[in-house]
Amino acid sequence: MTYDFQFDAVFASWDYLLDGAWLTVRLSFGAMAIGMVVAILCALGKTSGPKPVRWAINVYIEVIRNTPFLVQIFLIFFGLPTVGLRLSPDVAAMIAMVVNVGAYATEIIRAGIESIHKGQIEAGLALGLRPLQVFRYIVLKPALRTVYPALTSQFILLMLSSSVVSAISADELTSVANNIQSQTFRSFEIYIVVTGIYLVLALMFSALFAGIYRLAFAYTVDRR
Amino acid sequence: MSADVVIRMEGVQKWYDQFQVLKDIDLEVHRGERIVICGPSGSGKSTLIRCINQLERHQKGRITVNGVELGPHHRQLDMVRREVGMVFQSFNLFPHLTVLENCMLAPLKVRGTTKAEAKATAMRYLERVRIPEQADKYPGQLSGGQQQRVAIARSLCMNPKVMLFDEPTSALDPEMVKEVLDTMIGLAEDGMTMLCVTHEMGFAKSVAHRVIFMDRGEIVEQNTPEEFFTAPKSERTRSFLGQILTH
Amino acid sequence: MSADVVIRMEGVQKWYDQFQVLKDIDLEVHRGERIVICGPSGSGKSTLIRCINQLERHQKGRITVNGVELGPHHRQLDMVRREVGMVFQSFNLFPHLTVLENCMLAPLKVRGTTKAEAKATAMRYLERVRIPEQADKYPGQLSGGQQQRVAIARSLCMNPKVMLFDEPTSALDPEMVKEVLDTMIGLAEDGMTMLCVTHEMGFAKSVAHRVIFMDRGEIVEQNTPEEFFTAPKSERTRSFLGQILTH
Amino acid sequence: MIRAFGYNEFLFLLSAVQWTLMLSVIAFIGGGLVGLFVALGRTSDVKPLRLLATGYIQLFQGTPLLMQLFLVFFGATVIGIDMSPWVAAAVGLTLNTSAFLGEIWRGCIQSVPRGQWEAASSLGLRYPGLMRYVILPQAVKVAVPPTVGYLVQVIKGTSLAAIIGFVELTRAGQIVNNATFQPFLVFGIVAAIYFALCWPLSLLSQRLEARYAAPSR
Amino acid sequence: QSVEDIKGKGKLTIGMLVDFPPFGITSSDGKPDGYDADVAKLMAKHMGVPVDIVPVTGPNRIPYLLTGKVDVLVASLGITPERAKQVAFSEPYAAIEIGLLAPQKSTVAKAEDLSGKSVGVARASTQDQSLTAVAPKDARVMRFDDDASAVQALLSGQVDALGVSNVVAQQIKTMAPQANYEMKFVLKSQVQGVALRQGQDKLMGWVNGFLDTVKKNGELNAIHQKWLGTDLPAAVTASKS
Ligand SMILES: Nc1ncnc2c1ncn2[C@@H]1O[C@H](COP(=O)(O)OP(=O)(O)OP(=O)(O)O)[C@@H](O)[C@H]1O
Ligand SMILES: Nc1ncnc2c1ncn2[C@@H]1O[C@H](COP(=O)(O)OP(=O)(O)OP(=O)(O)O)[C@@H](O)[C@H]1O
Ligand SMILES: [Mg+2]
Ligand SMILES: [Mg+2]
Repeated sequence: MTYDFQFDAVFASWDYLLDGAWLTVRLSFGAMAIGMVVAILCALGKTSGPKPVRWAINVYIEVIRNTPFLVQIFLIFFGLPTVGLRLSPDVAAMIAMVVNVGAYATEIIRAGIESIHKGQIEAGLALGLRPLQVFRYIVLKPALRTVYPALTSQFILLMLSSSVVSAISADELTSVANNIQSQTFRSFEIYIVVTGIYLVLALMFSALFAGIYRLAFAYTVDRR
Repeated sequence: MSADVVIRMEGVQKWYDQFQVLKDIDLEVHRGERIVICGPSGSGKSTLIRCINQLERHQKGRITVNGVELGPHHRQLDMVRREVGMVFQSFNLFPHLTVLENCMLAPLKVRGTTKAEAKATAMRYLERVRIPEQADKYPGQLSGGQQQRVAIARSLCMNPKVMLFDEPTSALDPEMVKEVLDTMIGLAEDGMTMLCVTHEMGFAKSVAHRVIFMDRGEIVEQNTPEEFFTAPKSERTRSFLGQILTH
Repeated sequence: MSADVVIRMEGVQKWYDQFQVLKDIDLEVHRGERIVICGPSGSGKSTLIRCINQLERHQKGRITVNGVELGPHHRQLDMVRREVGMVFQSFNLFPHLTVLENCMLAPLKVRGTTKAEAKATAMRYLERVRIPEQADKYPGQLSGGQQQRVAIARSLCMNPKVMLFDEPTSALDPEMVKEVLDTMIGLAEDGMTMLCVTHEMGFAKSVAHRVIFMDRGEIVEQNTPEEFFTAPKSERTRSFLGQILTH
Repeated sequence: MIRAFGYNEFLFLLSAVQWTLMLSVIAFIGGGLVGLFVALGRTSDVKPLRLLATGYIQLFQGTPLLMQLFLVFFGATVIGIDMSPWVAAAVGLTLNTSAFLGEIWRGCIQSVPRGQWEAASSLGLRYPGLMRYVILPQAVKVAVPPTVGYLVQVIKGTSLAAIIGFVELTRAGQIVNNATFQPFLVFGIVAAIYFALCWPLSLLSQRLEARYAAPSR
Repeated sequence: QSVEDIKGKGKLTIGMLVDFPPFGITSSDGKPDGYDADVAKLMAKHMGVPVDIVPVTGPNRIPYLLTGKVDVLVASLGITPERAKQVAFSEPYAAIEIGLLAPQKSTVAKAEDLSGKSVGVARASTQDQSLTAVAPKDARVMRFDDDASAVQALLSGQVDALGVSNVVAQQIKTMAPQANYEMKFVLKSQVQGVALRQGQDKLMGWVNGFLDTVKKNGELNAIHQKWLGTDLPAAVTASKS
């Protein structure tokens, strides 16, 4: 063994790491919340909007899903200033994450909407509800319920992918880890600790989502 | 048009692409009348009643409901749907809402009634279908028969002038058929105008004023239940009744 | 144990968690015997017959099939499943295989017969259920009644000693019920040992040696069909028959 | 010292695509093989297997691929195993991809109706035959669209292999950018190349999904 | 590890940056190139073994060395006391001057003036460390993954100033002449050394001997002329111990 572990350097920067983790959490939650709104609107547009809207949403989804997140972030952070919009790294990171997760979540929610039995919509219409009311009161919640697991993993992926925003100097967990290792050079130890923190965050997210599910979606669907 | 005609269909035709599902349908339903529609699978029964509240659009002919004509371009759709209740084979209760919420949704959002009023109405109809005690359960926790009764109550909460039923008992276990039919008989006794697609011939015999037999998109025969079962006019009716009643 | 007892259940009990589905079931089925099981939904009919080929494990009591005991720890499961055919309410044909392949799969992979032999057997039974001409179609291309007949043929290809049926006609459109029942009657006439959960009382009357009525996990009544329908012994049977037969 | 972005730079980016593709193929083959077992474990009746598979998925889906690659590559050396970047990439990408594919395929296996398992076992088929002849053929049909869709993620994910020294497309973009200082041009081209690689797969996946969703009649 | 070990192994494995022009770049045909590459090749030639150049990045170069994936780093690694705790440095083989680059109209003249301003640097670089050491608390040091990103941040106005080497600063001036960037002050004159794992005194002895030779016989100066257009700076030639 040519390597000797020294974790004290890592733990000396513990506060700094926690700051980074906290920014990761804030970015993830913010992007998730706003991304959900974007995704629901886009999914609605994609399933029942007029043709130009559907077309525009498709372009958005395809471009985002088929290019790397890193490039998207670069374009937002370095590109927007050329049109006069100067954003702080945190805000730019948040926007990039919203744009990114919005595209993925749109497709997920669309699948949920399409999984809703036609009879549900017909029953709503037959009761006299307008199409938007049918969507809002009848389709949306069961649709989210069916795709809840997919949404959950998408959000955890979002949290993990937030590490890429270190490229524009937003000081989230990975960025902090890299900063610390550039000062202490104990990169191996730091990566172990940071991996552990990510795992803990992911587990906490899972638990949180499970809790939300139990509160909001745990109605019985099947008697068995 | 006599005052008490609730539904009038004149020369109604409908296609799916090349395939004609309804061929020149003429039908009048009077206030308080109870009509049973039967016929082989694919004959257009569902399509017929779904045209009445325009879940399906027809391409030719006129449909008038409660004096409002459903033309190919219409704004009156909303008006008509409020007045026409529909009960589906597969219940179609909203799984994420409790029984009570299922019943309150449309009065609240469509009629704009107050919450208290909507709740009172809902409870009244849930009592009517004899499951007020299930009000706070979710549909998934009920048996099929109970679900279908909730579906009937939910429609009644909108206080409709006509009720459409599309094979309301055919997705039910045999023991539950009766409880739903009993509810429907109760409705009939109160004078509700009803159009009912069903193969429950006992029900047809006991409550229908008229039985309509459809085949390949046409109304082949219309008759009183007595005549229909004992002396069917057409050959097609006879052979259909033969299949249904033997086993 | 007399030589011709094919299935013997003694004191069989089964729980789902806290809920007891089968309470102390005793039952003997003799070679060539045809038994119909009926009873309200949730009474444990499916569970009972699914215990026989151990799609469900029982927790207490003994089940012996064809002389092989199915204890809580058993290796004889395979032996038993080869000898017991099962037909489900929802057909459960394998959608990715043609009708012929559906019928050949088990003989090839379980019995290890040759391809030619498996094919010959399959065609023989497909003729028996009167759809040899559909052999190369996929299940999705058949009507419900045809699918269920294929399912019966598929079971027969394993040459079972007993056939179990779990509501084989209740997912079918009314016009198709007859063709499946006819197939089953044919089987009965050939002397197949059969256990059949069904509410087709006409079928029970004409082919069953014995009718068993279950309620809440118990066998409430066993009787010949004549006695069962005309003079049911228990109150519960009477009220059940009342529900089923009136409408 | 700054070079203009020229034909050679473009060629350099293009030739980096081969590493991206090679890494993707490795990830996909390794992840597919292991992922199948993860999926089978996850759907197994045997509780310890199920727990093991669940833990595996949790671990590798819950931590960033970047960290996994780093720890595999440098970690092996630390414990005295000499690890070439190729082996490290293969191991790291396999671990990560198999966790995701395992989870995707679990859903596909479970989407095969219960009745199919029951019908097959009442015909006497045992687990291997039942899986091989009845369940998997049906699950595969459901699995193809999301699997092809996930391939897009794999291709983009290989960019993280830069941390253990691979000059694949993204890293090549960074290198060229450092020599030319033309980020919009360079990353625009990088994005376009990724798009050209990924979009056909996305389309294929949607096409397959649509075909699968269509009634089988 | 000794020179004999490396000879026995058959090749000298050297880590270098490929995204740090002009020290480490990638040539048009995709090979590692630049000042460091030439030094590395020269070193292997003197040792008499083939060279195996491994491209590393700023953040991962030290892990590469410490875990034994490379024998030595010729990776523009500035000699700093912090780093000297982790790795062993040879005599310097190159030097750069790190300074603060900002638009001409900016009033920043010393470190304290950075108060409330944002400064971009390449993460884990010498400028990162020296700037972090002197910047006031309320200055925002923004760390990017490489010089190109940091430079882009300056060009797009996302940072007010840039901590950067004189070499890169020169390039920025030629690239964006209209923006009128100028070096406001020098943060540090930084000499760069070949880095080894600690405790390899024999190998270190050989490396230092090699550097001494090539400094004296002009080979190193030729390389410096080729890539930087000037003679070796005094900081490199002078620090003969
Ligand atoms: N959306 C559709 N597109 C194309 N054809 C359709 C569609 N819906 C129904 N059809 C066809 O229209 C015909 C009539 O259908 P309809 O559902 O009205 O029959 P039905 O009498 O209600 O039959 P069932 O007893 O099976 O419910 C059938 O042949 C059916 O295949
Ligand atoms: N997997 C399960 N977990 C828990 N309870 C179950 C499960 N399967 C069945 N049950 C319960 O066991 C009881 C008996 O079920 P079973 O399916 O045997 O009834 P059945 O008589 O066949 O009814 P049906 O006529 O509806 O098919 C029911 O109350 C049912 O809710
Ligand atoms: Mg119908
Ligand atoms: Mg059952």
